Amino acid sequence: STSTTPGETSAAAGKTIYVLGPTPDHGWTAQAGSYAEKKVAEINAAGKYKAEYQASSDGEAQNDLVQNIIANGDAAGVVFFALDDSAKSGQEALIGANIPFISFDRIIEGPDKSAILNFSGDNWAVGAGIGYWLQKNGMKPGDTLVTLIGDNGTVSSRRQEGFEQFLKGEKDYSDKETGQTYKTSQAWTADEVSALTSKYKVVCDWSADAAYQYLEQTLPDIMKDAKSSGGSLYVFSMDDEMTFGFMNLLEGNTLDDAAKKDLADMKVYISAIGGMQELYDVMAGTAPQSKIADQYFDGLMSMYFSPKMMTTAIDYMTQYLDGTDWKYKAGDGEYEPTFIVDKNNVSKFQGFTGH
Amino acid sequence: MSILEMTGVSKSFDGNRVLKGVDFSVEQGEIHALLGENGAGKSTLLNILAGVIPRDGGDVHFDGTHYPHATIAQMEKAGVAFVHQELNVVNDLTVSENIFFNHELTYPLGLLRRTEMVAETRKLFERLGVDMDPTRKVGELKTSQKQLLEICRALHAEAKLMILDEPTTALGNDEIEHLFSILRQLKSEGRSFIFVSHKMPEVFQIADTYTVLRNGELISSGAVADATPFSITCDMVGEQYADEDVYRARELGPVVLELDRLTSESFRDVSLTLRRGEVVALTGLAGSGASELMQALFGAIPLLDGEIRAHGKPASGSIRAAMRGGIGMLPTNRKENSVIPDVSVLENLYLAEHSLSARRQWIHNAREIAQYENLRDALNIRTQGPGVAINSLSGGNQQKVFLARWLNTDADILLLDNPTQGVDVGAKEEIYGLILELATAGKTVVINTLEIPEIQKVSDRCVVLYAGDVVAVLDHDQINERDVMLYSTNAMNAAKGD
Amino acid sequence: MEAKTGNKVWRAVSSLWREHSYIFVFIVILIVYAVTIQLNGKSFTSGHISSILSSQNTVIVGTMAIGMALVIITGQIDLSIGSALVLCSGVTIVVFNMTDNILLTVLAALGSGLLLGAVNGVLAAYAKIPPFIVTLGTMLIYRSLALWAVREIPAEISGSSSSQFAMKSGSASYEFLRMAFGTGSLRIAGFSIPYVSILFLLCVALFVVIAGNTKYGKAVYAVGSNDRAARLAGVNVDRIKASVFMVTGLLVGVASIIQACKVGNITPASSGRSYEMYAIAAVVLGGIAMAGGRGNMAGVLFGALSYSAIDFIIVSIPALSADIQDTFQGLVLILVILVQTAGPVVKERFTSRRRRSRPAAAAAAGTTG
Amino acid sequence: MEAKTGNKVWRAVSSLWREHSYIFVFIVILIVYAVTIQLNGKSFTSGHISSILSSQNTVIVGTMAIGMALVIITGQIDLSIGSALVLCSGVTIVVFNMTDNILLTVLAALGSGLLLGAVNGVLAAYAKIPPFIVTLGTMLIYRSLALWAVREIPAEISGSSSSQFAMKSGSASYEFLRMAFGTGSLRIAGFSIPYVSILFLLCVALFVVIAGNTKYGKAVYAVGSNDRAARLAGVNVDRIKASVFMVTGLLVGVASIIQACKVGNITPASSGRSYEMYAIAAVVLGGIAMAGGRGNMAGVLFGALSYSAIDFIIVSIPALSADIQDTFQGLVLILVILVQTAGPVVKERFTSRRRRSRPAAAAAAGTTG
Ligand SMILES: Nc1ncnc2c1ncn2[C@@H]1O[C@H](COP(=O)(O)OP(=O)(O)OP(=O)(O)O)[C@@H](O)[C@H]1O
Ligand SMILES: Nc1ncnc2c1ncn2[C@@H]1O[C@H](COP(=O)(O)OP(=O)(O)OP(=O)(O)O)[C@@H](O)[C@H]1O
Ligand SMILES: [Mg+2]
Ligand SMILES: [Mg+2]
Repeated sequence: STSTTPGETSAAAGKTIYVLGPTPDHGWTAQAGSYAEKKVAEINAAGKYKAEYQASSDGEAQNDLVQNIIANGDAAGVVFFALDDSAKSGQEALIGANIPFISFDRIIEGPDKSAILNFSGDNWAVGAGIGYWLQKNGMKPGDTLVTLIGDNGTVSSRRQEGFEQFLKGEKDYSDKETGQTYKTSQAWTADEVSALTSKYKVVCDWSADAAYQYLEQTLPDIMKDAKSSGGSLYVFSMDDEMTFGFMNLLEGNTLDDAAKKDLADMKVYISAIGGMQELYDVMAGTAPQSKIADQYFDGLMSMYFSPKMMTTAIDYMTQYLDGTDWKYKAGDGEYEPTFIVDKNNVSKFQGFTGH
Repeated sequence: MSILEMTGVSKSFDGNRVLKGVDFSVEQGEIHALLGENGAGKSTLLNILAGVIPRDGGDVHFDGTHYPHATIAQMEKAGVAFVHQELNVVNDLTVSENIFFNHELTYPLGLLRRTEMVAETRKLFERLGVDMDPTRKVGELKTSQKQLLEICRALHAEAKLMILDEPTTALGNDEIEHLFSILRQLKSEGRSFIFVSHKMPEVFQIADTYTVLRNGELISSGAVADATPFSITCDMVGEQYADEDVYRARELGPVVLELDRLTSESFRDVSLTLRRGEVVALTGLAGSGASELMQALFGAIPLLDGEIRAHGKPASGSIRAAMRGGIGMLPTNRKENSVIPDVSVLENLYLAEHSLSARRQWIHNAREIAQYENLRDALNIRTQGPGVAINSLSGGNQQKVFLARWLNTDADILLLDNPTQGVDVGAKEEIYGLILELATAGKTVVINTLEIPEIQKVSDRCVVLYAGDVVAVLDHDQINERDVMLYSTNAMNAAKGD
Repeated sequence: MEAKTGNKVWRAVSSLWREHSYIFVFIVILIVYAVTIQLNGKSFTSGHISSILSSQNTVIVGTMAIGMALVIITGQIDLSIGSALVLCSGVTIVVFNMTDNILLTVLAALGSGLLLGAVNGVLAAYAKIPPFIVTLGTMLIYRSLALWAVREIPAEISGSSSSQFAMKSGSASYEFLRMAFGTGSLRIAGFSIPYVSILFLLCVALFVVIAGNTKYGKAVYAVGSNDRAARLAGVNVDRIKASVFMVTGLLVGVASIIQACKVGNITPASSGRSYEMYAIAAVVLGGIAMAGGRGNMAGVLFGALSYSAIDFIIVSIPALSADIQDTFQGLVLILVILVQTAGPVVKERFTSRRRRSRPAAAAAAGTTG
Repeated sequence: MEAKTGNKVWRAVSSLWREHSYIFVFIVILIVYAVTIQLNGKSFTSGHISSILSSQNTVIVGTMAIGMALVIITGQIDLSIGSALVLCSGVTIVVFNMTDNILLTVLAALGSGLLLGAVNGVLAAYAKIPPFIVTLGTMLIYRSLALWAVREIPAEISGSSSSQFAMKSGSASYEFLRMAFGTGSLRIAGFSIPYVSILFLLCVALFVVIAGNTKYGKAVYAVGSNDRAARLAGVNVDRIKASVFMVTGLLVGVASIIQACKVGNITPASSGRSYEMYAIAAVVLGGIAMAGGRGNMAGVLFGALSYSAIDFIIVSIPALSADIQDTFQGLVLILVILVQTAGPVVKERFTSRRRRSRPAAAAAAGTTG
């Protein structure tokens, strides 16, 4: 573990806080990167520390940046948003060089024991939250579910795992807003879960376009199935973007009037994950697309999973360097609270914007 | 009245003077033959006339206008059409699209008048007696049809002056006959022609006047009626070649190469036996099949029938089989077939040896340089070192490098296709000496060439091909310019027939 | 006599196969799609066909693939189209949001597309940088400019606060572009064709005409087939090489209009990724040779449809996990091209054997130059 | 006389520039990097150089770029290397986890790399499918197989439960591979060179020798320069064309070993993406011509180092927002190549019109046999 202890580092003043994060890639991580850049500018303006945001496109490249940071010899600390587990050897190198780091979002086993803090959102929890919400809205074995997958990476697979584990009763969902913990109301069998999730699924690369395309093509089939399986349609969308893809489709004339009427008559529940202000506006009824959502969706929710937590992570680092209020010891974890945002509580939250 | 007047035209390539103040004129309504050896400067002169390349000096007046800086487009507009020596068709377009290429008929919106063009092509072909489907892709045509197509394209332009640079190399006799009747008719309509050919009977059949170039200089000009094939040939060849005689009769060894009824698409039923130490010349005009025969011996093009035996063992099928049988070939068309433009002289030199000895992969640089120096001295190659780019060598020296490429493989049967291509007169003599030296040392050499003095100088026997048939096999003593020229243009047989 | 007729039929069939194999390919793929649907217990309807017709891969990628086809026919390549689409759609949407004027929006789309294409064309044709490198560079540049712009531009103008360009709704021109045109369909005899698909079809038709029926088209083929011959016939080869990039740029502009009208927004970080590969795949599936000089522009239509249909087949096989889908995509791509390249090779073998069996005739037929 | 000497010097300098411009390019880039570091108030140390030497772009992409260089020298292209790296590293790690045997692990890496390369080579050289299409297809296939495998294989064997392949720690061979070799450095005179960088340098040296001092190497250049002439000199052109893909596969195997030892794991979904583009960029920055036939293998070393350094420069300019970084990358790429291609073009212009018309003249003078 690191020998650096908080407060000891008045020597840290004037040194640099490095923030490692993604190049603009897809919605959520890109926003996290933007928040980091903004926060870095604030720290530089404040003047006590210097700060640099260093972007890369994968974990291997982050390893290289670590080498570079060590060579620079001026690191006070690193906020490490690992893009994949390949960044492990970079974190190991930081440990070797005695540079304190906060592991953000992706916690890598091994180095996590030496990180001054492991701070993340919980991808399994958001999956479980959606499982809970859909079940609450009547989803039962044999129903029709559409899964809009982000990509083939671990983020999506964890959300998928959390979703399935909740339904099977292997995992609970605890809502950080209400403080309540929920169990599945009926433990599904593995077969029931796979029958639910295997039929309509598509990898959208986190984009609205891909969800639009897929639904444009398959929605008639999906609706036919949904009609014959009880008249409800559930959509497990892993990101706000893809949920917008569905709304974009419904906004246009691609579906004929009969189909639109069928859909409006059907019970439709759709999820999202993220915290885009635009989606919150839709829920709040102030966006142009609110009309669409009201007309077709019986329920629309988004799991709060804001990229703003990046700002919080950097705040933790300055707190640590200042040596004030530091209550964690190396290897501790801290999870950003996860909860359901829908039209009932949306007024309490501020979403993120791309600026 | 002269439709074309070129005066004092000169041109150099890299300091090499190819045209030395040539005067050349063509009268309206005549067919003017432009004659000369390979490399005499005919194509260069015509390329200058048509604006393909700029000239260094001299004037061009066409149809009463002076063209100080002619471009292709300008000359085309002025009424010059050009059938280039090599094919320039677009294989992926159809026949009629090629005929009209860059001169398409269009409606106001720029749309093509497709059916009209096809119909006009059909009419053109009918008039010219050509049997070709205007809607076919040119890539599917035979070479002779492609050449006909090029001619038709030029004829269709209805130009005032048509340049035909060796237009008949791929054509059959009937086609040539037909072409001539068309030319005669167009001539009677007042059109003019420049006609380049190495086939003497054609010249006497069709041309009204002639001009002979040699080494970029005007040698003679006049009416065909006042000349004889022999006099023109003498003008073309000049005197200097007959002078030195490096040939010596030698004792020949056992048979090393047997060709048994070889047939391909370009030649048929060729049977020959070659002995150790023998030098045999193949000759024949382009299209005679001589070059293809050589390529077939080397396995570079497929045989349809027959068998090749080297040292008593079959050696046909592939280039590698031929090479393992001790055969090496210096191909014609150096630029396309021999030059590896991006690598050094040494690497160019060693390529064939490397592919033969690929079992031992390591290159011993010092050993190769020593061998390079041997060959350089033996062939008197002038370079600035083994590491320089091949393209920095003059053409003749490049040619010697490729000759060295094959000497370096220890091949004992050397096929030399046009070995003195681009080689200047002095260096030619050196190569002739070398060929005879090699033969004396026991190598068998087959050369394919159009240059008769070359044949006379080195060969023990001369095999003359015409249109794929062996028409004569002449012993050294029987080889003379006139006879070889007459056989290879089939004038001898024509004369016999008449 | 008989042999001659047989020959003719053989030639006609083999030429149809060679020249239009993409149609057969599409039909086979469509049949496979229909069978897949039926096997899943659904019925294959005209709706499935119209969803192929209107998919993103057809209308957006397909439109740009028309330009890619021209670029490939001249023996070049353009890797930047996906990024150009993003940047160009951004400009289009911003101009719309600022002016609310349809004509200006269309002009902005076409103008910015043309500009982006001209950059590629000038660098490749006149500065002689290999097209692969030029467009690899501009692929990075165009997308990154769009990313940068979307965060710099105020949300009222970009139309969204979340890193995307979005059309601002509410006005009559929005209603027209998005509702009437972008997502509307023409209904004929129970079959509905989206207007954007009609626009795509018109583009294909236009370029079938341009490629096949204008001087310019002939020059494009000639440059790719034999640029020396083209030069000797007086064609300005550099200009043609640059122009195909500019045409591609214009078509990227058209695709941007479609994107704006059909989807209403674009996300610089994710939209249009790998579209260059999809477009190349569509071009190659359309029977256009990577080596240049050959291919029918109508092939792009079938190539794009085939590519969309392959996509749909893959997602409609429930047994195929998402992970393995790309394997199928890759295999199908290689297989289809193998069939198309194998055709001529097999034919070559076949005819050379036939020729070999009649050497005398062949020899008599004469000689090569 | 004087003019002649001047000419000679001019020729020598211009030839050095033409043949080894990649060295100048690298030096300039390195200087820019040092200046950037200093301007940010840090000091440029040997650590910065060793971090360039050991970066992923240098050791992994660089190793594969050696193969890419051979492929490009023969006039082909390989888009599949990034995906092949992922699949091959997966195999390597799985074999390690199952056997805990270093020799078997190395053999598995090289063997699987060779196999993946052979697939590309056979399809491109013998089935005559354009290399662009073959490797576009295998790019999809190889990655997707890795994705599929990582989810199918039990976690004890893949070494991780989270969709990646990871070396299982604990054994002595793990300690050796990861700790001693993969992340260790050789320290000489205060300067430390990572062992993996030494492996990369050895590969470069090996291929400098192979390309320059073996008959195989000479044949590779000959095929790319004029394959017709190469064939007529007895070179088996198809075999050479296939072999460079196999060599690339072997080098992907070496890169997989480095990945396993240096990083310890690989994520099929994200690792190795765009590596084909980085490798092409390194090759081109190394002065190897996209058109084939020309270039020095040592250039790959400098090209890879230059590319890594450009990356580092870009992240070390704080004023450059992450969005706009790619713009700089693209611009630098185009500019560097422009400088390299512009040299000859300017010289061409400079030495008068006469030369420009030479290709046409040569064409017209060409033989018909
Ligand atoms: N592009 C060129 N570069 C250098 N030299 C050239 C070039 N073209 C022609 N030459 C030279 O010009 C001379 C004349 O060539 P030209 O093609 O005019 O001969 P020709 O009389 O047409 O011969 P042939 O009968 O073979 O067609 C040749 O000796 C050749 O060396
Ligand atoms: N790049 C070049 N440099 C120098 N000389 C050249 C070059 N290219 C061609 N030549 C020369 O141009 C002349 C004409 O070329 P060409 O290839 O037509 O000759 P050829 O093959 O002997 O003629 P033919 O086709 O009548 O047999 C030859 O003397 C040839 O050596
Ligand atoms: Mg000539
Ligand atoms: Mg000639």
